[in-house]
Amino acid sequence: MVRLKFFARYAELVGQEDIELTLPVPTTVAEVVRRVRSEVPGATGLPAEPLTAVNLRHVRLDAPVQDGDEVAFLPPLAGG
Amino acid sequence: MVRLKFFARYAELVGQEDIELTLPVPTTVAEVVRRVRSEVPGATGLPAEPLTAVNLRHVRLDAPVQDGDEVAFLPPLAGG
Amino acid sequence: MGHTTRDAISPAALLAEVASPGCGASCLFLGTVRDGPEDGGVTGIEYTAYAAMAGAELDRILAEAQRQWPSVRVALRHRLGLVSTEEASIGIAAAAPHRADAFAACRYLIEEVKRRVPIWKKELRADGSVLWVDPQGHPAVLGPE
Amino acid sequence: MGHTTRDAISPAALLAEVASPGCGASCLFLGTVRDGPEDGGVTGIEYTAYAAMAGAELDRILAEAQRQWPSVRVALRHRLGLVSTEEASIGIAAAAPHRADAFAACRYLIEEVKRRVPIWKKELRADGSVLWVDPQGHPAVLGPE
Repeated sequence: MVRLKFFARYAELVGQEDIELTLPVPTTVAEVVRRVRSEVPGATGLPAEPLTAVNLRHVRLDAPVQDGDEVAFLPPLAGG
Repeated sequence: MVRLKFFARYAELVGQEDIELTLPVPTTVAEVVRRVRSEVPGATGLPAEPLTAVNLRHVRLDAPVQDGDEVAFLPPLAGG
Repeated sequence: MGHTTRDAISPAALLAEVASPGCGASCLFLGTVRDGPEDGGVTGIEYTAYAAMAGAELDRILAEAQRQWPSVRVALRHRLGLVSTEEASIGIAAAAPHRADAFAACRYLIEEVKRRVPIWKKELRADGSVLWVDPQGHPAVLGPE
Repeated sequence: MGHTTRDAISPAALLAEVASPGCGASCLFLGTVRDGPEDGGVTGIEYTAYAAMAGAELDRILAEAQRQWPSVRVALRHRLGLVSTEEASIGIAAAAPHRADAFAACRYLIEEVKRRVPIWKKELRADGSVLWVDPQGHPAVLGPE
């Protein structure tokens, strides 16, 4: 199980901020993204290669994902 | 006649801030400096090539000096 | 200490935080909500964050600046929630013995904040419309530090 | 408007002078009187100026910045007279639509002030000694602009 988080425009697309997804672990961020886009209602509108974070750190799409990890989908950042 | 101005450490060396110097004009800043260092009491302590200004603008030593100009001897600047 | 706040940012407080007898130079940056002729009547911006990660990333960015410029003292606040036009959304202060380091650290901090901190903004316009802002115009791709 | 003053410099007042709805970035520089471990017990600095030229040179420097960055709004104050440790001797604010210009203009102004404005300083030390400060260690040679 991984914990998914969606923010800002992505949260609006998906209709919620927190989802739990069950999938074989360990896996990769890319695989999580693929599963989310095909299975989560509204998530087809997410980019195929979104900005992501695992456990509060920016990661690339080939980063590993373990059981219990928090995987966040981040729209283009606009802080400052 | 040119009007000389001395500031900060140079004013202390020369013992005054304002002096009028009579010399043939037009001349150059270099010539004014030479005359000042040889004729004004205390001015031998001034550098041979001090920072100078004519009529409120920085100039090089070869800059011209006309009758009535204000020639200033500027110690190393320390503003800011 | 939290680096995000829902209160107005005080330049004087940020400058006081970094002031020190050994620091002869302070540089302050303020990012303010703009409504210029090309901005289309912006009345305010609503800032939202991935709060836990924003805090962690800001801590990392400040620690990096401290490592890169050991003599520099830094302070930073980022507003969340509604920020009206002309109010500051971010304030960054850096003080150093010499000015080159104060400028460099301050600039580093704002660039890294914009590049890495998970904060988003919605522009509220005078005509009632609301728009998520994408500064790059496309999704940025960031790797690990 | 005079750019030199015998009163305390207010960062808030400088920032307010340059603020504008079209400017999303403000950069403030403060130069403060330092008394660090290597400064030998400085209690204050007495600033003196070639007042007429300092005013003219500051006007020229500000006009140059305005020409180089037309969208930037700038404000500057330099203290004269006695300035105590940790007080600001100079404050410079620059606001611009975008931050690169605000930083660049602010940095330009402080560099040109240090290089060109006829102001001098005497360090007053805790042991009662007084010292003219020569930042370069030798007379600078400056040409016309």
